[in-house]
Amino acid sequence: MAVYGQVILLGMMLFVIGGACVLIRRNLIMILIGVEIMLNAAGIVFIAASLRWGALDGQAFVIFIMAVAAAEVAVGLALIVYCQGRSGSINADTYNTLKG
Amino acid sequence: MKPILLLLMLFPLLGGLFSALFGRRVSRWTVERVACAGVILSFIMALIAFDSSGGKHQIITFFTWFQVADFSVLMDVRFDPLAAFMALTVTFVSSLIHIYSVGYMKHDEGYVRYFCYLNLFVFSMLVITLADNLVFLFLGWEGVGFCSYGLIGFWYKDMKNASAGRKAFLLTRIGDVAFGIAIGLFFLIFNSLSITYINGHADILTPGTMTLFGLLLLWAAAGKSAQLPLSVWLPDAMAGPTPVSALIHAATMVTAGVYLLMRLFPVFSGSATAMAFIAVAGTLTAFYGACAALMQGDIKRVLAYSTISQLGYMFLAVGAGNITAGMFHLVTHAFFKALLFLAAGCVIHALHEEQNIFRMGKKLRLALPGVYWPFLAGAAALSALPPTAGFFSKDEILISTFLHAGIFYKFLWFIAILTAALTALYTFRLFFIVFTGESLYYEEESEKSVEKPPPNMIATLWPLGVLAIFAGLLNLPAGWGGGGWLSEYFLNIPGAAHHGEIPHSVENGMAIASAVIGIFGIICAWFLYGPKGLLRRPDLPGAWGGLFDLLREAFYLDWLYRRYIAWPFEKMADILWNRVDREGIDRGLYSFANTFMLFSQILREWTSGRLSGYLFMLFMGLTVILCLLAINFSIL
Amino acid sequence: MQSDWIVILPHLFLAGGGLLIFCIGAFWKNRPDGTLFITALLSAGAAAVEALAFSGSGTPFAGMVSGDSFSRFFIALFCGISVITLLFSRRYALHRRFSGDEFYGLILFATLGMALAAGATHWAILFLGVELLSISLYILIAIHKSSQAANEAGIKYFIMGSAASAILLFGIAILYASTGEMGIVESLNAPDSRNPLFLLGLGMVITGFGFKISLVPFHLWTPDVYQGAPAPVAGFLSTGSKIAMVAALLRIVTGASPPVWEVIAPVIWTLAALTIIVGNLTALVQDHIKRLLAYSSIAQMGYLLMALLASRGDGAGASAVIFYSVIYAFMDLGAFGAVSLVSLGEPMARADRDSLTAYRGLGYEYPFAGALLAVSLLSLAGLPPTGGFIGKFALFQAAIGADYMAIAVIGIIGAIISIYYYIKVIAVLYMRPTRVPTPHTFPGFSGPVACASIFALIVLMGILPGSLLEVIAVILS
Amino acid sequence: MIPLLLSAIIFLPLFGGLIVLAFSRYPDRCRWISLGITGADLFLVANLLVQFIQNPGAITVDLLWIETFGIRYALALDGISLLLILLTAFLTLLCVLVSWRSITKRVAAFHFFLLLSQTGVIGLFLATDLFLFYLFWELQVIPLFFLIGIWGHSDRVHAAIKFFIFSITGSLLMLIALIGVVMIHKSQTGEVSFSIYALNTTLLTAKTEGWLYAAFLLAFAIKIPLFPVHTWLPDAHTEAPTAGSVILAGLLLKTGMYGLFRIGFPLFPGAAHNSASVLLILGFIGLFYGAWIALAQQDMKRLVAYSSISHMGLMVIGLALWNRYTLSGSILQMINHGLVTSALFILVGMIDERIGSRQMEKAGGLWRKMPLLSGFFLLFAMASVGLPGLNNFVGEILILAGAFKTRPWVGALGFVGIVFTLVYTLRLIQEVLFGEPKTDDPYPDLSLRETAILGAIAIVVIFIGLHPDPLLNLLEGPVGELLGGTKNLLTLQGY
Repeated sequence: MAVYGQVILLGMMLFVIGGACVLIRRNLIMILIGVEIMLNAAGIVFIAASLRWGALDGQAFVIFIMAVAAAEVAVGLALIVYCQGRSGSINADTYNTLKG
Repeated sequence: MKPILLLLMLFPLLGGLFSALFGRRVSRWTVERVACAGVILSFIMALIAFDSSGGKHQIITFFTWFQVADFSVLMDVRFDPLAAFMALTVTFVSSLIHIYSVGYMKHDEGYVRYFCYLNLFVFSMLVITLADNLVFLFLGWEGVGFCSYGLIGFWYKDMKNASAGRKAFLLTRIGDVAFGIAIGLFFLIFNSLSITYINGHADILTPGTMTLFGLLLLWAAAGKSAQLPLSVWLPDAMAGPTPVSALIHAATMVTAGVYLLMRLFPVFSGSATAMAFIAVAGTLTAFYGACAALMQGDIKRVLAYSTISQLGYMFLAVGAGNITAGMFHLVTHAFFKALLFLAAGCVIHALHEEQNIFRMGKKLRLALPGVYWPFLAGAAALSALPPTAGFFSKDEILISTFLHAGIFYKFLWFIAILTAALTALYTFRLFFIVFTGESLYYEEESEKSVEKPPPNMIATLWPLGVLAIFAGLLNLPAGWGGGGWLSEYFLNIPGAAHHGEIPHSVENGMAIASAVIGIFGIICAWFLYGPKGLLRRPDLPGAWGGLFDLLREAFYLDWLYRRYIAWPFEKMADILWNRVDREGIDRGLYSFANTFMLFSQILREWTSGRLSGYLFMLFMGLTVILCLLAINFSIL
Repeated sequence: MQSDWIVILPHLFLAGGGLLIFCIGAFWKNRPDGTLFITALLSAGAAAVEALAFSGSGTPFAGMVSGDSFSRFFIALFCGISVITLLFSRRYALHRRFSGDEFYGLILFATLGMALAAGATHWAILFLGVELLSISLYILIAIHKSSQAANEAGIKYFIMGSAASAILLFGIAILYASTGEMGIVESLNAPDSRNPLFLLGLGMVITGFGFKISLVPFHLWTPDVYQGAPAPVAGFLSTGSKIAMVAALLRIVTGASPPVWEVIAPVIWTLAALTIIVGNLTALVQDHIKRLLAYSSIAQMGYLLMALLASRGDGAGASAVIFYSVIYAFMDLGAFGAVSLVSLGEPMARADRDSLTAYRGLGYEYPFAGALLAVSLLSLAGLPPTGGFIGKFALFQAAIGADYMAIAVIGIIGAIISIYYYIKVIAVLYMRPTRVPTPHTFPGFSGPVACASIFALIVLMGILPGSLLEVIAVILS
Repeated sequence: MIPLLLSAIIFLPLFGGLIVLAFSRYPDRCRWISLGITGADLFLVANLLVQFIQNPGAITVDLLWIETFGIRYALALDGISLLLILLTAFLTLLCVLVSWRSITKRVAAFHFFLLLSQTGVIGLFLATDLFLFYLFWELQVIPLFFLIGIWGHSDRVHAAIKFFIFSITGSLLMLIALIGVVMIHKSQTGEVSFSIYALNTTLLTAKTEGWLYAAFLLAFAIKIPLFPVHTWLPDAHTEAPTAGSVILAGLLLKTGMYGLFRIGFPLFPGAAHNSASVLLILGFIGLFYGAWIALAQQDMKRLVAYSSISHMGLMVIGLALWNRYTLSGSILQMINHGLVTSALFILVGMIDERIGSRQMEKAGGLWRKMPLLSGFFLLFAMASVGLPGLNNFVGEILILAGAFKTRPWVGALGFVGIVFTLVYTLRLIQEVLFGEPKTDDPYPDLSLRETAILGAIAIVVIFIGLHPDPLLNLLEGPVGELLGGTKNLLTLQGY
């Protein structure tokens, strides 16, 4: 088992942790953080993979991911803040007027 | 020949069409004249055709109606002595009835409809009479049913009349089913629908098939000719105007059944079973009709049951294998029954639509001698008093039955002669109650004066009266010095086999027996129903009341129909509609559709609106997909 | 090198147009009314013309973006979608006061995202395209700030979308880790493709795609978001973003090696069947038109997936998928467009006219928008003489031709179920008594133009689909 | 020239309909234009008839339509199609006349849908490409859905949706089967073709054939309609406007029959052969069940609707027997039933316009007030019960007598059916025409327009009743081909 295997494992664990955070938490901010963790887990896997294949494109991808994540967080936070301002809640499940 | 026959059939049709299309635009006078002219011209054509044919058989095709491969339906006629004779009778009696109708319907608003139907009726009957192709014959056969429907229910404002028409149409159509099946079988077996062809090749039929045909045709004829068990429509058919009753009972409609049997005689004559069935049906009906006629209080119903009874005799004649006798009786019956009905019509007319015989009496005899005498002639003929026409024709039937092989036929003969006595009894019961003694209802006497019917009504009675008495000359037995003209004339009719010499002893004995029996019946009638008769009352007291009701209601046959056929049929319709169609099938389909709605409601809950649930499903879905992949992977 | 730039010229037009709009919005305060709108239209139009007119060769930028006719066709389609969305939203946005630079700019950026996703031959480009599209849509959905529902929809789509993106991304990472290839097709053809790690990645990628095209069981967000989003945006979302993903999926399906396909096919089969059944069934009881359309679009994706199954082989399936995508784009845009047209005059200009009871007799109140809605629905239901009929026919023919009889039967049963809810809406439009009519608002010119062109396209595709089919045959060859 | 004529006949109503839509503000112009269009179409069909008689032989059109799918715009005209499109053109013309006064709302749209349905039905009767057939098959449903749903009576929406769902259920399953056949054909010959002639050479295993045929049969059975998928019909008829009922009874039901013998039997001869008994039983159930239920009706339209089910049952029997006589009879009966039932629906519509109700208990004694209308009523009722001399008789006797050639018991039982028919018809006549009038309101008798409508039908009814030979001659060739075609295939398959 090469190093990359352990790093991938780390990435998976991080992904699971992020996923669990998304699943379990009701707070919008925390869910967002969970998503970020998942994205970063992917980044780690990319790094491990580029380690395995000896190619740089995986690592390059990580930079893209960072940019994307930043954009996403910016938009997301703006949305959440706006919503919180309107309805006074950042509990995900209070947003349930649309259903059925 | 062809144009004559064509005109013979077309005249009434054109008359009917004229009334239908233009009747409302022209004067009443025109409509009446056109209608009468249609039938009278037809009668003249029939005379010419009769004269020029000279007893030969002719088959003339007018044109092809339709044709699919060998299923070819032609509009063609077979003009043979049987048809010629029948056509003469039909047109002659119908002509008189038309003329009579002009007077009878003088004040009725619906005269256009009336004459239209009447003409079409005659046309349809002529089609039955002449047609060679069975489907063409069926055209007339159904046409008669339809016209009778219209005429019986002519005064449609009263639902009872309309229902009577409906009943007639329905019951005759139940008979038509058998006719239809017979047509189908003929087509199957012979690949032809021509009566001539079928009769000519009837020898290829096995006895079993012949029996089948016999029964089918019997059933068909029973519908039209009101034989048991399809007889119930005829008494109700009295709902129509009286000339219509005369037309239906005398010359047209009801004789169609018998005529059909005679026309297709070779098809079943080889089967003793079929013949026996026909004979039995005839005999039973004759007896049944006579019994029922005995207790009726309505002048037309008496005559109606008498018609049923007399038609039974004709069936018996066919069943006994003597269609000449059958035809003979058909013709004489046409004369005297038309006469009786028309006379009854005069009576009814004179008393302002009064049909209850117990409201009549000797005032009628005094006021209407012109009706009284013809009626008496008709009654005598119906009672088969010698030497009226009815005597000879009925006698011939009795002789044939008596001489027919088998003890069974002797038994039928016995019932037939018993019925003859009953016939005389009910006929003269009617005659005595209507024309002698006092009316049972005095209080209304003053209100109703007797109105003299128009002369053209009375006038038509006389020729019929003469014929009722002298038509026997047509086929006077040898013993009476006659040459049996009709028998000679019918010699070549398929199936009308000559019956060999009739022993003189039988002939004479039979004549004496019927004469005695007839006279005996009349004497009984005098004592029971004469001016001072014992039973001259509309009902009977005590224990006899039940019997009286039984006879008056004609053995409750009508009630049985209603109770066991009509009512369940309607009930079943209701059940099928409400229980099966609506609540069963339709609702079943709806509940099937509603299960989808139910699923939909359940699935709707899935979209709960809660983000956590959605996220959960996202990961659930991921898990499921991974599991699926894993399973695939491990299987492959 | 020069041809590389020609290939991405349409993308540049879109990106440039978007940037230009932002600049105008930021710096030209007293611009004439409609400048942004015109700019957006021109950019999208130019991109479409560019995509159709010029043919680049090969795959530029180290094989990351495809310049083949397939992707150019889709670019043109996406530009068409965005043009129609722009036309429908012109008045709508004015009335609801979100007609600023961000709206028009983001539409163009979203279109660019679609173009990238559909044309990507490299996972990175695919991911970037998807993210560009998604992030633009997060904002577009919530752009109507005074609407509570739009906010909620935005939040829901954002949370779900970002989680799904993360899953997709992680899947890509795993795929890369197991195969070492970043090219989409290459990674699915790697010799060592049958190990658990690979399958894990594959599953996650499928999940990511499944979310984006809202397959059951990842469909739950769809009705909520469509209902909350402004109608033109919902139309844009339901057509453009889904078709982009379908196009990408088509590449994956046709590009995957047979052993990989054997593993994927049952999954797609199951998803398709589930999607058809659940989508159609749930739509039955909907009484809000946008939710109904949402479920309908879910079911439509099921049909597309069904034909995707059949798109390996003689090309009948791929052709059917592309053909139906085009038709679907127009009819769904038509339906949502009609909703936006009739919602113009809604009081307060907050929500859309949504409840079915508000559509009673609407066909007479708004003859043209009503007719558009009716025709779109008939087309979605797959009835002649509309393009939807030919499209459905092509889908089923492809499925049956490739021996997927069972799913075809499921599909037909779904179609039968679907008839009910489509017809129900049409009955409401034309056969129920009219409610009190609302005052008409001037619809402008853009809406009717879009209305007429969609109407014409749907009917034309129903009667003479031949030319489009030939074009598709060319791009597939 | 003639091929062009075929297309013109199909699409003239469609274009006419679009023109009518353009005049939606002027109801009267809409009526006149549609009258002109339908009249012109009838004229074209008559023209075609003349040319066809002078120069018999199949007239075909065959153009490539959608190349990718091998779909062709293929039409063929033979005697059967000719008669049916003649009926279609005739009835649509009458529909326009019938609706002259009774349709006052949204007149343009009404005529548009009417004309659209004409295009659909005529196209269906001419198409020989299965795809084209299917296209028209579905196309005819849509206008009728609107006709019922918009211009119908009180419960119209429900009835319209029910009608639509039933129709589409069948046709979508048929679509699957249709594609299935084409694909099997493709796998055998390598060529994609929707032509009926090409497809009926496809070799199918018995099981596949059975399934495919079942799907087709279901679609046709729903249209015909056969028991137990008939329940949409009474509702649709009851709620439809008169013109809708006429289209429905006169034309739409016929398309089911047409599909069955034009496509179902030739394409799947083996399965059709095996299904004959089932069809016979269903036909008989329809015949008796429809007639029986008709007796229990209070609503005149519903009664006539159930009578349609009954009559169609007999036609299906004729079809299932599949011999020269019964087939000719069935096809002729399609025409007859189209005429007579339409006439009855028109009459019920006229009565409804006058007394404001279709309930029999509200009618009664109409003969006295409207003798002309009543005369027509009686005439058509009698035609409906198969009185000889009127058209239905010819068809019925051909079916029933022909039945004896194949299965005598069928013929025998069929004759019993005519009594059932008579029972409810006489009840209808009696309740409506006879008895005392229920009110003293004077009702106007038929106007000139109404007389013309009914008179035109009556003339045809009597003409066919007395001289059906020209029609039967037209049918002779095609019927022979149908029989011969399936016979060959059956021998090929070893039946």
